[in-house]
Amino acid sequence: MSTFEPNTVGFLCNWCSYAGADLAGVSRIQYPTNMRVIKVMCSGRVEPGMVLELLEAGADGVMVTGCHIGDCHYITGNLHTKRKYALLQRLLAKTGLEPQRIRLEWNSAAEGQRFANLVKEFTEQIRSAGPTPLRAPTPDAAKLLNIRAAKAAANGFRLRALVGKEEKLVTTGNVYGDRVTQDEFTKAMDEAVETEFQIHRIHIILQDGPRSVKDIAKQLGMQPRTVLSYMVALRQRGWVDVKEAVEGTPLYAAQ
Amino acid sequence: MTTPRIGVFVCRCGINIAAYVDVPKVVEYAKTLPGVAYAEENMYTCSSDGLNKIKEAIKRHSLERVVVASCTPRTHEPLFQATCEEAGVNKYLFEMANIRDQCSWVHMKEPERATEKAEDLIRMAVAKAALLEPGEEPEIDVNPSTLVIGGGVAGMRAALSLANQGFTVTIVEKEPSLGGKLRSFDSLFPHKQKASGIIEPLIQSVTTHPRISVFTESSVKSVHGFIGNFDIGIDTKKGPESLNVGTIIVAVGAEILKPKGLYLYGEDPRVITQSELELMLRAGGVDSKRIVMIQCAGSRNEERPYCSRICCNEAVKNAITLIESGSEAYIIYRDLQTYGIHYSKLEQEAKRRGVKFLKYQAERPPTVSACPQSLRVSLYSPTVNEEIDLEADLIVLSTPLIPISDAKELSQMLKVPLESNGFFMEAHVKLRPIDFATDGIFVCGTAHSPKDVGESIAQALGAASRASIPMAKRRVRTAAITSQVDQTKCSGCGTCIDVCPYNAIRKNEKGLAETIAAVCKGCGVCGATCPEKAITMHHFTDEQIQAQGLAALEED
Amino acid sequence: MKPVLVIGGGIAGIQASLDLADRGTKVHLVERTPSIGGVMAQLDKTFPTMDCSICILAPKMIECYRHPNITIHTQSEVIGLEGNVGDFRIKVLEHPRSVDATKCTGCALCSEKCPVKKPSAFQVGLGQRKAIYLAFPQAVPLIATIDREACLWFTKGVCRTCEKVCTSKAVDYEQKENIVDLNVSSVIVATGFEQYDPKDIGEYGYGRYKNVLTALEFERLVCASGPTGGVLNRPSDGKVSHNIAFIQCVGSRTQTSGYSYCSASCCMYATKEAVLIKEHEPSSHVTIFYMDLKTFGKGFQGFVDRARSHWGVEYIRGRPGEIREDPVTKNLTILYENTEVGRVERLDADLVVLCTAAIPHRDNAKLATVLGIGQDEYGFFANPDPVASPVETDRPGIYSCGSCHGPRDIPESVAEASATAAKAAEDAARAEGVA
Amino acid sequence: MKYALYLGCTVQTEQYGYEASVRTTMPRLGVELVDMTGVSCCGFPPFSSVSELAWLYSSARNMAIAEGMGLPIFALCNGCHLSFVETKHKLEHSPELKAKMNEKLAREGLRYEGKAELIHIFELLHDVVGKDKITAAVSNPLEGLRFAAHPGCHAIRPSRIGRPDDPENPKKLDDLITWLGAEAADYPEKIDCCGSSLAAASGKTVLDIAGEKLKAVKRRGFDGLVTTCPFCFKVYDNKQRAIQATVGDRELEVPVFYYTQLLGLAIGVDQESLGLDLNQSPIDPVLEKIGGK
Repeated sequence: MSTFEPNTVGFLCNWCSYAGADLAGVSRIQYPTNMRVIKVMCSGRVEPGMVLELLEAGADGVMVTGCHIGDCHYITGNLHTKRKYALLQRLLAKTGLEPQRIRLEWNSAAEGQRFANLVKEFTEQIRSAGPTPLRAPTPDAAKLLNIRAAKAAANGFRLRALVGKEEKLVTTGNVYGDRVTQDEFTKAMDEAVETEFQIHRIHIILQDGPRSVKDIAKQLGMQPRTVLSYMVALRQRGWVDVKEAVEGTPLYAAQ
Repeated sequence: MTTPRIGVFVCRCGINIAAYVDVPKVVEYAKTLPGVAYAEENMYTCSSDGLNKIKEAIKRHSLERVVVASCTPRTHEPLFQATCEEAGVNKYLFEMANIRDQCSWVHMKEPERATEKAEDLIRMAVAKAALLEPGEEPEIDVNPSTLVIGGGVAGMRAALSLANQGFTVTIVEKEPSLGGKLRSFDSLFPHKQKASGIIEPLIQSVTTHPRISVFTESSVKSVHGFIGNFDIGIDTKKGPESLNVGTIIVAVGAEILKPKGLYLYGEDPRVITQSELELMLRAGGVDSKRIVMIQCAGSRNEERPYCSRICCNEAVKNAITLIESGSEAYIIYRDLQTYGIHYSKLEQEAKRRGVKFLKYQAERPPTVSACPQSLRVSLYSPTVNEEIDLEADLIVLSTPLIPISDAKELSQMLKVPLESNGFFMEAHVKLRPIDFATDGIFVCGTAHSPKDVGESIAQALGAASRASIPMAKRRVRTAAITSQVDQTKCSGCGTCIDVCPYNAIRKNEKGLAETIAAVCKGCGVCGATCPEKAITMHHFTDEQIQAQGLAALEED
Repeated sequence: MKPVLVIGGGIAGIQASLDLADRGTKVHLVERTPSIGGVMAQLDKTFPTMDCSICILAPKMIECYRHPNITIHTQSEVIGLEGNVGDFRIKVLEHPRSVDATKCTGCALCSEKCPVKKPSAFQVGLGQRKAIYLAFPQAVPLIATIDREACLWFTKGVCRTCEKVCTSKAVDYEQKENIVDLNVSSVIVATGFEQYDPKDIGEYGYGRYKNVLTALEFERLVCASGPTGGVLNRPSDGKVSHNIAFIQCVGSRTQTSGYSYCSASCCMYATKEAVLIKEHEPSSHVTIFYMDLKTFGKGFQGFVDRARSHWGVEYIRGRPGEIREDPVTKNLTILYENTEVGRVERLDADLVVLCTAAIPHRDNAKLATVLGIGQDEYGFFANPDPVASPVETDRPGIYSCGSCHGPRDIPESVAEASATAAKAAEDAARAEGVA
Repeated sequence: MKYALYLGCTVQTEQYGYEASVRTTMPRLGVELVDMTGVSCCGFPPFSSVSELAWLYSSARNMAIAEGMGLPIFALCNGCHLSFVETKHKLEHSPELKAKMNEKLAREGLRYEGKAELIHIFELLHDVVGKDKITAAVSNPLEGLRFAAHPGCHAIRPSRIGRPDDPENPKKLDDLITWLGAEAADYPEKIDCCGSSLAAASGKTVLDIAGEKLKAVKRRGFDGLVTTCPFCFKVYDNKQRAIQATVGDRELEVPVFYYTQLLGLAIGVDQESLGLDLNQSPIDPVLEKIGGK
């Protein structure tokens, strides 16, 4: 275990977190070397898809840090970070990867010690989670499929639109002025995440060649019924279509 | 496309980096990275000698991208960028790897791993550099003229200062005459100057100033555009007018609460507000023997949870005036807001002259009852721990300033926010008290929050200074770190407009989103949010971030 | 167009400089200490938004330093002024840093090796710095300076360690003081305030009792970049304090020892510090003794209401008469009359914080003489007409902003700073002949 | 070192122990005490609420007598000393008042110039006699004993008109105790009032207040309480039984001494001539410890 050195990536916002990391340096506060930092202007720039991408590519863990709520240099940027991170957590939960492989923290420009502690903690957290199952050359196929599906879902229109509209929907309301409660929204979100995740799983599978609903159901451990309903959605989106019919069973393939 | 020629400069920073990171090894490693055409080390890259070496290398090795691995970009990026520009490389083709503050200084005990990390950081920087694009810093012309909404003391003072600085100013005032709330004041605390002594000369110089035009009995009906170039529609008594200005100052002031039903106000003529007392004093005084003033009448409560700042001082000032004219004055208060030097003195003077102060508790406010020949105020005084009854001939309620009735309408027109109490909300409570988050629009006076005349004037002058900045330069220039909407992908859903805190994105005539580059602050939230992924965040593109991340994970 | 002189590198001076520089006016910013930033750089958070102070200030400090139109003179003072508005001739005395600013990289290796320890002014004496030192980690400019009174080389003619360890050869013991002549159109005074020293109020035992601190000392104690890394280790025994009391109006609103005026910001910064304690440790018991709760600023009342209802900060109306220390435990007992119930009570505390008056800076008299401007009865710079001309001194072309002319909070100082910039811009325009 | 000894009423009528110990110890430290003739009550500051003039007159009169003797007044009692200091202060700042006084004094052939120096026992022992003389005189150091110093309010307040010690952090009596070889530790209740000035208003309150202090002194493990004020002594020592009754604690026993009594013991004066048998608090345990040596 101790021989395992986690490869982690940290997204730091320019104004507070990155400055806090610099302060740790100026104050010579020592911390583990495991994290590689990517500077963004605002933590709100970080998309769930970006994080999932890194996990897919074999990162053992990814941390996102921004200004404390209320301190955001861009006034409300980190509020968006929060919402996007919530989606990221939902999707990661679907993939079967350990939830502790990602972490969101706020760190101010005055918190050098705290930043060092965060890196220490996070490194230990990942160390105990163990190496990612997705590391090449022998990644866990099922989990790899899941993380790809999750990434595709995160980058897809539906989930991005939902997260983007969350604030407006639960505060001022939509263009027709009808508001939804946070709970209603959460329900809608859960539902959407599940659908998008499954749809993309199926879509990815079909990209490797035509399959019947039954086969897919077997491979994904789902009810054929459910698969079929997703298939309908996939066809509506024009992502898949019936390739051929073998003994009456239609085989579907990605367009 | 062929990867551009990249130059890498690794700084030893004396021993700050070199003592913990094997710099020569790192340089050798850098040379092996894709696209790196040249790499060298410097003792101090930020020294003039170091900077010259960068410029020479750019020329000698015809470098198209520059990576410096040294300290933090937060302090040194501008210096290196300037150097690149001098050597003909656009500043946005420069990238830094922070191998001191975030590497050598924090891994002093693990030189090998620090060296590895430095190599990784440089690999990441190089990967990003390969994808960097030159940036043109957007500039827009600024019309050197200002619209001041509101012709009270704040608006007039702001207008006058800007006009004196050489800018043209238009004041739009609802009322038939300039002067605002101050018209209804008798004298002003702390020094009891006559209010008229302040406004009349001000009105004089404003109305006679060659660069100021005034529209009274007029109101702003429409606002379009952005900093430097706002199109304004006004309704004047002579019909609609339109003008174009570079900046806008909101100085609409506030209104004074008339507390219907509170302490018999509106039911008994002997219960009046502080501002009504001002009018009486202006008209020559009152003949009541005993006057009782009640503070926080309608403020610091559930409905209006704010302190109106000026009421205590106004009450104390008026109480002194009344005592001078032989009346007896009581002030019933919760917390006396006589802050700072002048108001502390005013409070002491009042106590010396025999104004009587009685504290009451929010939980147990006083009650007022009418008797045929006088009024009775009953209150519980915690100080003496008793119920006290006071006979009064006149009761004066110190009521708060409240937002103007059409604040909401105006805020929507200007696309600037109001805070929970309905006053205009500045960009940052501490460090940007006069700016709105939206460039080119500023606030001053009681439109922002209750404040006294001196404070309003200070803020007005401040607004004049803030507004003068873009106008003095005639143009606004911002970093090229801005977002850009791909018109072919945009579906016009407007999500980006919702999330942008600076109103930097607008819908164009095609109903599609469009970034106003000069107003964009480059946070990238819109890019991260756009459902269609139609927005490119320059200098922090998806591809650049992805490249950095994947480079971080490369095994070597 | 002539430049403008700004005296004082706190938040007010910084804002005035940036406003003018951004509109294209050259600015000379004169600061008496080795770094700009002023008191705000020492604060942990700011009320009522609880913004991290240095987070929002540092970018402005760096912007100032990098701005092509701003020249910063640190460790400097204005020693001469002649002429009139539009044409002031100024003499600025630059004290030697003994470090070559063009060479120093701020790596702080020198102070690491320097053998001499001195109480750090930035940590209000709670922490230490060396004889050669950086004012604080985010100092601007980030250049070391030698305290010649402390340095062994200057006092005893030995050591020179810093010179040996400095790899960029920046140490220069020979550096002389330097006088700069400036010709400016206007002068902006933003020299700030200082804190009343509560030693004179014997009954509170400040200086006698280790666990009685001033609010500024506490600010460092609670700050993540402070001497204890933000942990409330009290001075006497390093124990973490859970029972803390704040006393308002220490040296203010008094007719006896101290100043008679209200310092305007204490009620709020006490509330802020109280909330900080609760954020660190919600189970802590925090009490604020006040006379009148001054909640007159934007968002103040809401902030206090929240401190009370959400954080459970206790407010007691009463001015304590005495603080006592247990000789063994060093715990404190506060004796006071609770004027909300008219009863004499006592309260035990691990730590007591004195919210002291904001008073005129000791150098005001000297500067007033040099600039030929007036002071008020307390020693603040005077504004003859605070209502109509809130930032004008009694000498045309010289303006004052921030807490150098009376107690102010940050937003008021910032607004006034911009106001002085506008006045200076008007002067310049007049000089340019813009009628 | 020659002083006009002003005893005042309380000492002469009931606090003989103080007088005795002063008369026997001072000369051994080279302090010569000359008795005053024709003196009256100091005027007693609270009396000013009845007639300020009468109060000022009594004080001025006594000071005038001392002036006549050409000696500084050494007033044993905190109250008397304060009364003189306050009167002197008032007359200094009001020529009219001074004239009025002299007009009245003239009828007795007296004149008040304001030249009379006033000295408090703290000043005399701590500042004039001083550490060296006292430590040198100590033949029987009071080692192993820990005393709570009680300077008494009037020795330190009102501070603005000049009192012998710091109002918030008085130290002189502590020094004096340590110079005798004993220990004097700081304690929070040190400057608490004995309550005696409330005697007229509410006897019980006096006992409650005094009781709190004695409890603290006992709780903090002192061997006894030391003072130089007859009023304070009267409460803590003479009324100690009453205090026990009021606070309902028969065990509340605290030996109380005049400083000059301890001084005497330390420099080898025999116990009888120090009036120790007049102390009503249980001082024997302490005496045993001392006598032991």
